[in-house]
Amino acid sequence: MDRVLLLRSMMLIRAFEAALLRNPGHGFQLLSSGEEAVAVGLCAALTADDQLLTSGRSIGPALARGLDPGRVLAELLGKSAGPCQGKGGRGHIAEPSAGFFGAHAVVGGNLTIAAGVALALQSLGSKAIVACLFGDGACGGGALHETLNIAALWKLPLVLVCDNNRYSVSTPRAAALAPEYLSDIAKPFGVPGQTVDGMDVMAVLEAARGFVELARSGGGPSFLECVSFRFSSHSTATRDTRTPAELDAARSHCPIELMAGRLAAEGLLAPDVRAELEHDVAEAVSAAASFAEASPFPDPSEALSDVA
Amino acid sequence: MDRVLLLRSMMLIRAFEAALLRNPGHGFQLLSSGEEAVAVGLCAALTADDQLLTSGRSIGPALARGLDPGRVLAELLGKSAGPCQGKGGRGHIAEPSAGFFGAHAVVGGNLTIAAGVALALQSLGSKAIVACLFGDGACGGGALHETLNIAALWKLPLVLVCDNNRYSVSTPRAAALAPEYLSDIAKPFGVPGQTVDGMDVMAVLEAARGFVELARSGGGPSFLECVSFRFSSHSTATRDTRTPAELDAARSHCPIELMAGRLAAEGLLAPDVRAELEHDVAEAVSAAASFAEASPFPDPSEALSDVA
Amino acid sequence: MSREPQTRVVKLFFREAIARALREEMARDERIVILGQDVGSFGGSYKEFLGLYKQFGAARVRDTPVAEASMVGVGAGAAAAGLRPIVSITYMDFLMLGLDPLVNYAAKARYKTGGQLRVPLIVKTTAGAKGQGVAHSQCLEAWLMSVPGLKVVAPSTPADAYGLMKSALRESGPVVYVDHKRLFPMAGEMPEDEQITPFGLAKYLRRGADVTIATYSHMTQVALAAAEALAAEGVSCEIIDLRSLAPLDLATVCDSAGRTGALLTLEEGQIVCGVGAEIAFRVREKLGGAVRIDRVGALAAPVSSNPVLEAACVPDSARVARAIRGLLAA
Amino acid sequence: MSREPQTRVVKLFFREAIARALREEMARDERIVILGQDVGSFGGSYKEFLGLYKQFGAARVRDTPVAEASMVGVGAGAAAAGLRPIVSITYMDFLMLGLDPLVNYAAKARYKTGGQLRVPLIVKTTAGAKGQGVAHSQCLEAWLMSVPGLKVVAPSTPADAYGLMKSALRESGPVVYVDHKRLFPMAGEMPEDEQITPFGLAKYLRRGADVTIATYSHMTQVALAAAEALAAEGVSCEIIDLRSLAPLDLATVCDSAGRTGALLTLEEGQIVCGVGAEIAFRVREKLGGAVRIDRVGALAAPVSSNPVLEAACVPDSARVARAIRGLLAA
Ligand SMILES: Cc1ncc(C[n+]2csc(CCOP(=O)(O)OP(=O)(O)O)c2C)c(N)n1
Ligand SMILES: Cc1ncc(C[n+]2csc(CCOP(=O)(O)OP(=O)(O)O)c2C)c(N)n1
Ligand SMILES: [Mg+2]
Ligand SMILES: [Mg+2]
Repeated sequence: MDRVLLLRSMMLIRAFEAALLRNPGHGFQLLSSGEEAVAVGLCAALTADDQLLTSGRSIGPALARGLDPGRVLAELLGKSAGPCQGKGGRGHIAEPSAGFFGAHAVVGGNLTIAAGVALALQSLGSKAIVACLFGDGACGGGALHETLNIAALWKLPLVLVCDNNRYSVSTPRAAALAPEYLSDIAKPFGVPGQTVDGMDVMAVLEAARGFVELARSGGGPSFLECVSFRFSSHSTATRDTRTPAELDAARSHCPIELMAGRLAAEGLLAPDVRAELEHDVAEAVSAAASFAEASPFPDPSEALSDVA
Repeated sequence: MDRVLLLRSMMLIRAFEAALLRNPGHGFQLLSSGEEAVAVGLCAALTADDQLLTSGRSIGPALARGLDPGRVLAELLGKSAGPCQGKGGRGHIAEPSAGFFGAHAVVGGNLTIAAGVALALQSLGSKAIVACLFGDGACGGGALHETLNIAALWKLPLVLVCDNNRYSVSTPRAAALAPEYLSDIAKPFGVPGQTVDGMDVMAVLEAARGFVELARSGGGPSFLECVSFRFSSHSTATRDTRTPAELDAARSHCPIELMAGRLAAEGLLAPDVRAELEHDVAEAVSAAASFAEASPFPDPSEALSDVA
Repeated sequence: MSREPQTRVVKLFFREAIARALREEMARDERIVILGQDVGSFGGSYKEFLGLYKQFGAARVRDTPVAEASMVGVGAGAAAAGLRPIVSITYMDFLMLGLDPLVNYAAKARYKTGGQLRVPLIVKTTAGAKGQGVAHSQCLEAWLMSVPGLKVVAPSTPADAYGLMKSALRESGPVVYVDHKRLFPMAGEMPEDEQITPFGLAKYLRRGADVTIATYSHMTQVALAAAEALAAEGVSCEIIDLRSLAPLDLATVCDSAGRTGALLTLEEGQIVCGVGAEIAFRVREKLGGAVRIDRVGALAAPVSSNPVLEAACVPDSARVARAIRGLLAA
Repeated sequence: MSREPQTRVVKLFFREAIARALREEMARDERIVILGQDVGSFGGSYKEFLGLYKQFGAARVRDTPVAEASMVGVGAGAAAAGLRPIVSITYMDFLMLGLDPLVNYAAKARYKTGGQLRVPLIVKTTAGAKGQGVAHSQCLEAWLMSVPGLKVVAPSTPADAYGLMKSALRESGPVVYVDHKRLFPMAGEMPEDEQITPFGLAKYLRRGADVTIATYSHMTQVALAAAEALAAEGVSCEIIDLRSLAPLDLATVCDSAGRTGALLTLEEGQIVCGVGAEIAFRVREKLGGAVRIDRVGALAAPVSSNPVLEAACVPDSARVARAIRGLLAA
């Protein structure tokens, strides 16, 4: 694993979302800046055949999974060149053939679907496993319980990854969730649970690797909680309720700066390399924008295709 | 607490259900013989103002809560003299004014309702608490998770009591539920959980008392698992799949005989007292039968009353 | 003179017809799995899965917890990823617990992924009233009919239970297959050879000249009884078993109603925004005001387990006959 | 000459009208509590709860986890036990998660207990398409209308949002109150004094002679735009805002349709087994074949967040005008 590539992947997400944010014509979006380490660390633990399912906050995970930024942007803008031909749009982007089974914007709604995908892979004799990424918000819902129970009983190859950014819209996690550690929820089912620093891509990767390996070797499901922080508001259309002090404090723990600092300290990231990466991702983002903008909107008649 | 009364209460349930079983004209019923200690132990820990909610397997709990056997029977038979005027019928009997908020035949469906009742009592400044009785089957469903979380957050005066009779219809608990102890499910939420021998009415009572006291004093919810055994098949219309050996072994741990033996050993239950109790409950059951049979069926026009 | 091939006929109970379809299809297609409460060695609440566990094993016939929401979700996910799951929801009332994965995911996955995913999920459930009370008696077919991307079928005979289940197992998208509690004791004949019932094709159960009854599932029996009673009065009823609600065979209903000039829709569930309301609208759209139309369904009330109240709530042949007399007198 | 009392008028945004109703009723009735995601200090996704948390405190305005199933259940239980809970389900699509407690318990508790319990629960939710995609855009009013024991209302103006919410808070049984995402930016006048909108009473939004449009919620705006366009062609539309779907004010619809001789039902959701199908049936039952009827609703497809596809799916004024031209030409 080239750790500089992990850094680059996080930087790409950050730059991609920043560009999106600067272009309000694109409509509201669910950004994940601040949470890049969770997506990137998890995806680095997956192989090409594995499948990833996510919540509606899916830009970072889609890019981290290696989807083409231009096609991702096209989908977010509702353009035909998106993998879903612009029909899924924000919150529902998917490219199963690329190992991104898809986003689903019903909070907690991806959990049981992910268990089903895992059951299919298991039944079909595949070596692939399923990772399911969801927010702390999903931990108050019953789908998590039902999924943990059935995944444990059937030893499904499923890694449940909670990106605990400590908020569900405006509601602090402590006001919505009684458990001290969300990963504790897995324990009664005999499912291993672990809580890691979600701002540290290496911590996420290491823990994810262990659980992915467990799932792949027939050891069944696991629950990885990554404690992170969302730098922007819930969506670009939602007012933020957090204090500037809280935001400042959190932003000082940037996953990108943490990783960059670490690599620099180890002599693996000379200043010009960092600058080159910045340039690199900026290019990628602007190429994505050109690609997406050049793509047409679907024809209105598409409203009736692929329904049944 | 007069322990002989606990015995009598269990004997009444047994005799009541046996009479029901001997009368197939009454249609299918959900019997609880073998599980009397759970209902009786729990109800002995409640005061008159408390509310009890149950699953569809509600005959034992309704009688243990002190509902009039004649009216209970009338309800089970669909007669107008039932507390629900025969409209609820089996699986839905209720008499909130008597502290029996009601049965609900959707597995797990009573959990969130019970939390709501607890919220109302708490909000209205009542000292009463809510007990919710459900089967092991309900522990695979998400309602339990959501209820535990919200009850813990809001410190609801709610005692969750799982009558774990080890089966959901034909499905053994081990095939449907991953946790080693069902009461463990409460732990991540910081909710105290305990597993007791559900065939021992004193063990149930003692544990229930503690949790009821906790709820009443503002300490919030708790989870009591009572391991029991259902002596008859799932319903009088369902074939039994358990082996005769399993049934025999289980029936040798009869909650009534256990309690009777204990009282006798302590010199509190002379043979004639036991006989008197038998006679007593037989009288009560036959009085109930006369009462219920004398009650008319509702008029067909009742089908449209109390709808909205 | 060429010899006519003999069609051998077998007589099966409803549950046997379902099991036969599943057995044949599971042998043909390894991707078919069954998920549900007590579907394993117990064989299902109505024994409709009997024998399958023994034949195909615990990996393909899976007992599940009482967790309808996740079972529909797991089925949907598994279907999207290459299996053909049949999820058994014992009673249709509990399908409410699984509507989010069914409607918000399974029915929309193909559309929202621009055709990348298909969800060949079958939800098999049982509707209708038979003494089980307010939360075990409902008929929600009309809700499901309204969901783009979902198909809905409901047989009234063992032959169609067999034939529709076989069709369902070859669909590329989600299907809700609806049995009825009161149909399980029924036996019926069908060819020994495979005979598939296509979706979207209604069937004449009885020919008649004066009035068309469009119905499905157990209400076909009620319609037949009403037709008998009316025949004694000289009223000749034509009965159509819709079999498939989505897609709906409007052409057959229109053909018949166009001939008889009168249409009664009959369903066991609520009539408000019901199957009958939809059929009435579409028949009028085709045939104009010439056809008299009425609808019969449950009273606007919950269905009690109480024998008197259940009978009062759900349509019976007397109510159907009354409605037809009213319609013909209008 | 006696002096007329002056009715003072205030102008409020939709969200302010809702908050006003809640504020007044919560001050009047201590049993009213609000449960929902981000309803507390955040004030709700559309700021429709703004200020209530501050005024009434965290015990009466409760933020909840993302757990719609239990929130409806908790609300139902609390209502049955003496509170008057308003459960906010941000988007109607997620009400699917709570249908079991709503339909199987809340709507049936009064009946099944023989009148011992009442469940004065209000589920407040938001329907309709506004760029949020397949799982955030649905309109499920027709499903709910069909449930005995449930009432369903959907305002189209701030005055009715205020008035219907006040009525809802005085009901003795469960009510689903449905807002629409596109109505929140709307401001409107209402009397400064309390004015309650009774359930089951439709309202004329526009008088006309040639055709009746029966609609509700945001589709009233679409109807008004279509009426403007048609007026230029000399077609005079009468528009009825149903306001309440259960109970339904059939009398007003029949009065109007009887006069104009043509009825268009307009809903944003699916037309199959929809609100329009129900209204059409009942109007024909009353008025016979003389009235021409058509219905307009969404295309039979999911609603994409895609701007082109959303616009193509959901009715707009051009589609409504086209349908009316077709109806009048028939
Ligand atoms: C079932 C459901 N309820 C409510 C919503 C509205 N909603 C969208 S995102 C969100 C917050 C979820 O919080 P979390 O799971 O922590 O994810 P985050 O937004 O923090 O990434 C909510 C409540 C939804 N999409 N689905
Ligand atoms: C949501 C739901 N699913 C399925 C059923 C059918 N059902 C009725 S009782 C029962 C068994 C429940 O087992 P358990 O909770 O252990 O209770 P027990 O019957 O053992 O008392 C089932 C599956 C139901 N009533 N509700
Ligand atoms: Mg979060
Ligand atoms: Mg059990």
